Amino acid sequence: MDLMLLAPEITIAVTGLAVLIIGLFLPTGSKKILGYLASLGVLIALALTISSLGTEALVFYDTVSIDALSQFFKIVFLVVALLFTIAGIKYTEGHSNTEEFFTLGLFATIGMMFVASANDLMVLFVAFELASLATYALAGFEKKNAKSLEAAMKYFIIGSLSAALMLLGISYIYGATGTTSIPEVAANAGVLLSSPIGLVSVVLLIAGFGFKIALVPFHMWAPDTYQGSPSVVSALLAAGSKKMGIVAAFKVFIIALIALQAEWQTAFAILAVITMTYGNVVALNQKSVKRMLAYSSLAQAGYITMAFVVLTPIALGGGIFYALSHGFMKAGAFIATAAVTYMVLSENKDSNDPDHIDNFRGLGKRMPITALSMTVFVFALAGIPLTAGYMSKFILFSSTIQAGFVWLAVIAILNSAISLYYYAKVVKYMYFLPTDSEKVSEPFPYTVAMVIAVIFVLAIGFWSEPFVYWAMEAAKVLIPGGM
Amino acid sequence: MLNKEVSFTPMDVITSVYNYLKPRIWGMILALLFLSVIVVSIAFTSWPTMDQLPQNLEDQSYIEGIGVLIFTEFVIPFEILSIVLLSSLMGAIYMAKGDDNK
Amino acid sequence: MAPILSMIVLIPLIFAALALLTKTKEQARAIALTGTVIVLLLTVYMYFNFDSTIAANQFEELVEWVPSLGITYHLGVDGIAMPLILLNAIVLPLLVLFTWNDDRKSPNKFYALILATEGAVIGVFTALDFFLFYIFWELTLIPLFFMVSIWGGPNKHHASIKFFIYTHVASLVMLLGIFGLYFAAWDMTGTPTLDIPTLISQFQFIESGIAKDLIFLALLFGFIVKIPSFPFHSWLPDAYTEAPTAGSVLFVMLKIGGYGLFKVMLPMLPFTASPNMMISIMAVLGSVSILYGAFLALSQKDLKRMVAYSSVSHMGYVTLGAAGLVSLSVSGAMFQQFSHGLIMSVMFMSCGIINNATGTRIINDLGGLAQKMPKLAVIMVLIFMASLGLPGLSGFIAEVSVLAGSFVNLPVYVMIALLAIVITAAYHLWALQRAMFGVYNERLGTVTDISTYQTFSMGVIAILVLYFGLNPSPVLDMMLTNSEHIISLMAAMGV
Amino acid sequence: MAVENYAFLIPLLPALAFVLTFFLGKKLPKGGAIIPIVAITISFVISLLITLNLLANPEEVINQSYSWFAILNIGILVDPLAAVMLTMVSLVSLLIHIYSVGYMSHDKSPSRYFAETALFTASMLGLVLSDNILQLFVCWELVGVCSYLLIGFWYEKPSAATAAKKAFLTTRVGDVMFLAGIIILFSDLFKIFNGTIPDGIYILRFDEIFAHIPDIAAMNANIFGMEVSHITLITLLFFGGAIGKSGQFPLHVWLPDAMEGPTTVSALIHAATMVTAGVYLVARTFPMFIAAPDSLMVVAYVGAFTAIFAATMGIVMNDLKRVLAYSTISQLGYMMLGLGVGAAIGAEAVGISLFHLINHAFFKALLFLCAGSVIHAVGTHDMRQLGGVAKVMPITAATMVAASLALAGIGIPGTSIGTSGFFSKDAIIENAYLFGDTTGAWIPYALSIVAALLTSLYIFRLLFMTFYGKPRTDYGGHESPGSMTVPLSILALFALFFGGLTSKTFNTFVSETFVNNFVNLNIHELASIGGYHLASHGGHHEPMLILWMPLIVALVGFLIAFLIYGLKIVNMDSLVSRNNPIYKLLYNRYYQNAIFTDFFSVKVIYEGFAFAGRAIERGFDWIVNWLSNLTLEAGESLRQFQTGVVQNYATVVITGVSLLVILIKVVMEVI
Amino acid sequence: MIPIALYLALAAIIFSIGLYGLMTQRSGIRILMCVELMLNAANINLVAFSSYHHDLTGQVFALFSIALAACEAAIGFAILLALYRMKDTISLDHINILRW
Repeated sequence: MDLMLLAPEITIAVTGLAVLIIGLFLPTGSKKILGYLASLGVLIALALTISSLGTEALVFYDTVSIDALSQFFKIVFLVVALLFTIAGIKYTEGHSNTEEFFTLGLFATIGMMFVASANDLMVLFVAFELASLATYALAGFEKKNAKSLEAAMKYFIIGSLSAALMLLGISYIYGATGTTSIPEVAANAGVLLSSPIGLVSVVLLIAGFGFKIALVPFHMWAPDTYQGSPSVVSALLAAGSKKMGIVAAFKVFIIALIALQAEWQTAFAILAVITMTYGNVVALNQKSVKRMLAYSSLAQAGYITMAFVVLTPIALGGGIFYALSHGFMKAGAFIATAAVTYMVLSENKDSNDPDHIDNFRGLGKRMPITALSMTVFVFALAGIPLTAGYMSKFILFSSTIQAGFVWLAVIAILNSAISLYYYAKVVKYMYFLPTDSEKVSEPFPYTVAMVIAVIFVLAIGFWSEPFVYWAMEAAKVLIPGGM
Repeated sequence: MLNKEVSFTPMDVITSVYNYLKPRIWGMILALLFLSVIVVSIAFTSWPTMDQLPQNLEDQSYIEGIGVLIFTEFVIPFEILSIVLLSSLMGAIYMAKGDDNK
Repeated sequence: MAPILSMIVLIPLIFAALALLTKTKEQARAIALTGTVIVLLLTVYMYFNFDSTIAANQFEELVEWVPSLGITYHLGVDGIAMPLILLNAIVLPLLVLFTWNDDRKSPNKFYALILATEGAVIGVFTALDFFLFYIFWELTLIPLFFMVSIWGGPNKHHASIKFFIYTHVASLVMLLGIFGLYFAAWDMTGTPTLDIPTLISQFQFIESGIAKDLIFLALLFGFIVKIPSFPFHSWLPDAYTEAPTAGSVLFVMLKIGGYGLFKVMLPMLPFTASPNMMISIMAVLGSVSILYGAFLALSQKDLKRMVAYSSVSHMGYVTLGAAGLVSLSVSGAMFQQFSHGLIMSVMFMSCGIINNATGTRIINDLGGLAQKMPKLAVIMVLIFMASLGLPGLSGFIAEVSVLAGSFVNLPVYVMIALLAIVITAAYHLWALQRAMFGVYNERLGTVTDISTYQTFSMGVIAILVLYFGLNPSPVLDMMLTNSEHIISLMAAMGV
Repeated sequence: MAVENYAFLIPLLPALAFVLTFFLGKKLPKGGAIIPIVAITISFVISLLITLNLLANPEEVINQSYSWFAILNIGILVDPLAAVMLTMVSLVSLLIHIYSVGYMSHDKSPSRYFAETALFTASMLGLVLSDNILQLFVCWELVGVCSYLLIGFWYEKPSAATAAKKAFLTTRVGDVMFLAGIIILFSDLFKIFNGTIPDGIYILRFDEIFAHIPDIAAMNANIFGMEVSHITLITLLFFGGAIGKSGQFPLHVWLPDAMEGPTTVSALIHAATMVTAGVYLVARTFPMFIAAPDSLMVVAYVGAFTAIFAATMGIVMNDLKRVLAYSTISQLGYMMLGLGVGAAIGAEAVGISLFHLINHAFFKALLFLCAGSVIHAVGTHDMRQLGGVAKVMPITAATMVAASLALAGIGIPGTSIGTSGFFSKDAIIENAYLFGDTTGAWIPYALSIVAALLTSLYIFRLLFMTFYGKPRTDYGGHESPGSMTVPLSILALFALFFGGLTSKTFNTFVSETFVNNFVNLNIHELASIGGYHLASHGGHHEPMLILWMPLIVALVGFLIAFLIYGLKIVNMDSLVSRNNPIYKLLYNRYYQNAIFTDFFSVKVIYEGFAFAGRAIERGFDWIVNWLSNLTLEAGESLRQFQTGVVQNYATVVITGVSLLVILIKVVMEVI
Repeated sequence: MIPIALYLALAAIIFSIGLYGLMTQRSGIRILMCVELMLNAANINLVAFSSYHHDLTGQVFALFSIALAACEAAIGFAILLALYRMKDTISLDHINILRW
């Protein structure tokens, strides 16, 4: 039955509702259970998704497609959601609005999951908006915190703008093809190809997705929002909703608008280079770790975007694989920052910059597990071997060379080298700079979330075969025939 | 106040126009740029549309058809929309409500 | 048969993790010593079962890893790698003994990093799959980065980050070259593989000359920076100087650049589109490094910095010898790596001792130390003589093989290198004279001679330097077998 | 006779003695001197036996080769040339060791001294025994390093440490040339064999080298536009090595400073080991030189010039050991001259030169040991403070006189009466005449005659100033102990009579080196490769004056010295003053120190080149830092782009969209 | 009959007005209104295409997007309200703690 194929989404929705309703009846002190409930729901959904790996189906009047690509990204989103809910247990501790936090997070996840399996532009747009709207409120979750509010405001305004741009683009595509179904758009792309409106809609859609992926120049909100939002939410944004942008772009450009390949390849080539360079260069001088991670996230987005330029099955597989790795690395890094922020705030409630890099001084002594995990994450982001980041770069960059884009690979490699500077700076602060403060106990849920992320970062780096295999399977959805 | 003599010199007009435009000029230029890009593209596109509107007005806007579509082909977006509404409701209430400790 | 190579690679890494868990200096050093000695025993066992008359890889281990990308876990040693593994296996236990009584903060991390470096470096030497090779290659960076950053000198942060990023850039460029090779072979054979021997043998079939040259140059750049060779050496003086003594010794053990040159570059060299240009590049870099490093060493005031530059000079022989393309020069260059590792480790140990004892490394501030430290003086004189290429010590064998062999094909470059010999002698003797001889500088306070542990570890290496200087065959034979194999391949291709 | 089976022990025993003395010497009486003495005695006995055997059976050359590494070998070659050297080196070294027991009895670390001298002797013996050029180079370098250790023996003296360094570095310049020669030779032979060398053939062995002289001579190198035959190039480079080791001009500067070590070390360096190595190298590879007449010409000129150049400085020095040091340089010049004249007389030149080398070893060792004896007793080596030492130290004085006579070359031409030095030096000067006669190059001969005059002058000046007259200062001296005087006496006997006894047989014996079973070379063919013919023997009759000339100038020299320093009739005060530019020039040793050390090594190399290197290095550093700073600054300025105002963000997005459309349009049009 | 391009041009003009407002206005309320303007401009497009294609999909889409616009307005005003509580202003160009 069709609904069975949507079991993961339904599970998440039901969990979200359950959390919301149960939360209404619980006193503030015992709302911790909601976090466990949410995590449990995500775990079940994850299990359902994994168990259904390999199924292929087009359901609900061909508006939803279950295939390797959507399954893969669903797993990415669910894993990020899992990290989010686990870390959220600690973050919402003592908070009276725990149920909103988890429900919004879970609903955002549903949006992302539907984007991954959308086979119709309407589904895609609505799901996209779901993921956006739910996270606007999450970004401003700390209502008393001017930074959090400002982050939400910027996120919201730029988000609305890009939604409008995207809608405009979709309307033109609809006008030119007479349909919103992704395969049919591809089949009727003649007008788009022959008219200037094709280019305009491509750019408008790039602006829409680029907002989520945080491509320069549509990235402007990202550093501010990642910095201002609660770290756990930043993790969801950077690791989850960014991937949603990528999968949407995969679907729309590579499947629907393959006829306009030349246009968007050029666009992505320009944007990839600008994005990775800008992200890395600006990240060099950041003092706020979260802002630094935000810029690094830009850079990583730039790398993933290379897949659109190269457009070989391996490159796409590499891009998809990179998205998975990046989910773990970035989510882990933000959660580690959340742990540090928590530690700083519990020592000094009025601390203005809890994520300032000075607070990472001597972290190796103060919070050994957090520091070690953070080291793994930043080294993975930098692409040090035996981590997921290295494996991803290996596949993606190597395929770039294969396709003959040597210049692009060189730029990416140089960027990768620059990035080492600011990643190593974090390690330097954590291990080499002295501190007077003492060892503190590390918040357990954060630790669990970080350890899960570390395990996956290392596992993907070390035992990559299954992950690579599934990423390549997913890439075959985009370009049938495969390698 | 009413009796105050109000007089404009041409310079005042220019100044006030200038002052009005100064912070907005870039916005205008960019909006016009965007507009021209879009309009040019629209103009140079041969839209694959019907030659004329349907004779029957009901074919233009057909509520029953829309309803059927919503509950068949576009049931999934519709369902998602329900979640969107719920979450924006929650979000808006959460953001808008005052300090619950008070 | 037991997977002896995996054991040699993994045991240091496992012991590194164990060392990290210890609490006291005593436990940490005991673990470090145990780990390194086990590796030494295994290596010695392997050495005696090694057939030095064949050039093929031996003790091979092959396990599928990521089949969809052609990544395998493929280990093996040949005559190029074996001596370098032996070098590491010999020096590392002695290094642990050398640091036996040192007091430093977090000794557990210290010994863990030593062990980790050993595992990573041996990993590079044994890897027969480019993926694995690159993993170990990068893995060598991290412990050394920590080593410099934690226990380094006053300028450690600058030095460590410079070293880290500089060599990382080089590694990435090398990685680009690997990618190029990987996909070129993939396109030709239809199956992905990262197996080093396979890829090297596929290189000649690449059609595009530009592609071949680019791949070659990218790989060459990666290796040259690690060696390091002029003009890509500027990370070295800072890193070597700021590193703690053990760190400097570990840096010296890092012979992966030259190893790559022999293992990867030379078999590919004749098939590049313009082999003569490549040879010239290598020869110029090698000979200029020799001369330039010597001059720079001569002008240094800091003893350790001088030794660091002398290392640049000495490693120039490796590049030059590789470019010589005569079995004698190539094997000489390989032997130079081995010999340089032995010599330089004692040089750095001496610098460390002097710095610890007197609190300064500025040569002019020292003086007459031989009177207070006779044992150190004896070892230092021997090692300095070895370093300046005195016959009867290992450095000479390497230098004369390189120079004589390379002259056949590269007379002009060898003449440039010869100019450096006098300079090399000059700075060594100048440093010896100012630091060790002459009137004792009373401002240095009371100075005591080296401890028994230090004497033992430096003495053993010094004796090995002497032994291999008199009888290089135990390691040179296998190098010769391999270099003759490389040269015969070229001859067979009519190059 | 099985003695050849023990030939390898000749260098090995002293080497073993080095190890034993080094580690055990401190625990033994007299610093374990007994170990090297016994070892060298055995070496001497074996050498002597081999020499005697060779004298009887010249074809029984000992040659044993073993593979060393790659295509190179180690091996032993004892032919007449080597045998003579071995015997001399081991004998002189033995006597010096015995002498040292007394001389070094007050030193604080005699064991180190004996260990190092044992190694020194071992290296020299190994050098002589080598059957291939590389092994010779190895020992050559070891000799150098031992001299470094011994000259710097009193390392706490800054002057000693400096002198040691200077000796090592200066000879190193020569060594590099030697090494370059070996490398070129290797590469030539490698090419001759086409890169594939059959098993069992060691291409750097002397017999292989000599066998391929014609092939090497056929190769030409183009150096700065000049066509030079490889054989000339190689031999010149070898001679460059010899210049360094044997203290020829211009690399002689280290030798006078080398007396900073104990006097016995000076004796060892100046007489038996080290400095003779250069001469031996040229002698060893003499067939190559014969094929390269240009090189021989250079050898002759450099030798003759060095002979007179050093002698001029010898006459003004006031330091006992320094005079002897310049005398050594001067005499080495004679030996080189003796080799250089080979362009006229062929392989016999080796015999002539080596004869002088042996004789010189005896009398120069004697001279130094006597000087050492004086210094040991008196405590100063400034001649101006000495005088009348003969009264206190009769045995020393007597032996010194014998040595001086030998050095000055007193003897009657045409007979067997004369000191050792007379026979050998006379032969060199005569052959220099023959050389001039054959080739028309008379300058070497002229220089050698003048140098003979100066030699006589400075040695008798020394003798008179030190041993005769009245003591100029109040020094308390006494005759040295038996362990010192006995070697002196033995050496004196050799200095006086060795030359006379062996002058007939020696030359024949040594000249057989290149024509026996081991290497059987046709010297005339080699000469024709070089493009000339050897002077036929016996056809020439030197005028009587030429035969007597050396003796005459020696006597004149004696007379002048006697007049000035013995009888003090002639007052030299006006000449010997700082106002006299010539005296000043000589006294300051031609300002070599200023030129070589201060200007060349310090200014040019250390300050000039090294400074340039530092500047380049800063340039590289600057580039790296500039790149990193540039990136960081770019980051800093790009940050400002993110203003924090949300309207600006929207502006950027919209601009981005519009521009991207236009940009892509443009890019796609262009492509 | 009216060519579709005119509808499209109208939508484009309205959209551009929205953009202009977004770039120049200070007040958060006005900016929100501009966003609504832009979304509705897109809706004009959708409906126009729907008519000219004789296809109801565009109208369904427009309906959905109207709903979404409402949601956006709701959450947008809520955020502005929260901001106003804290800062006593809804002039967005003064809210720039987060920058660089």
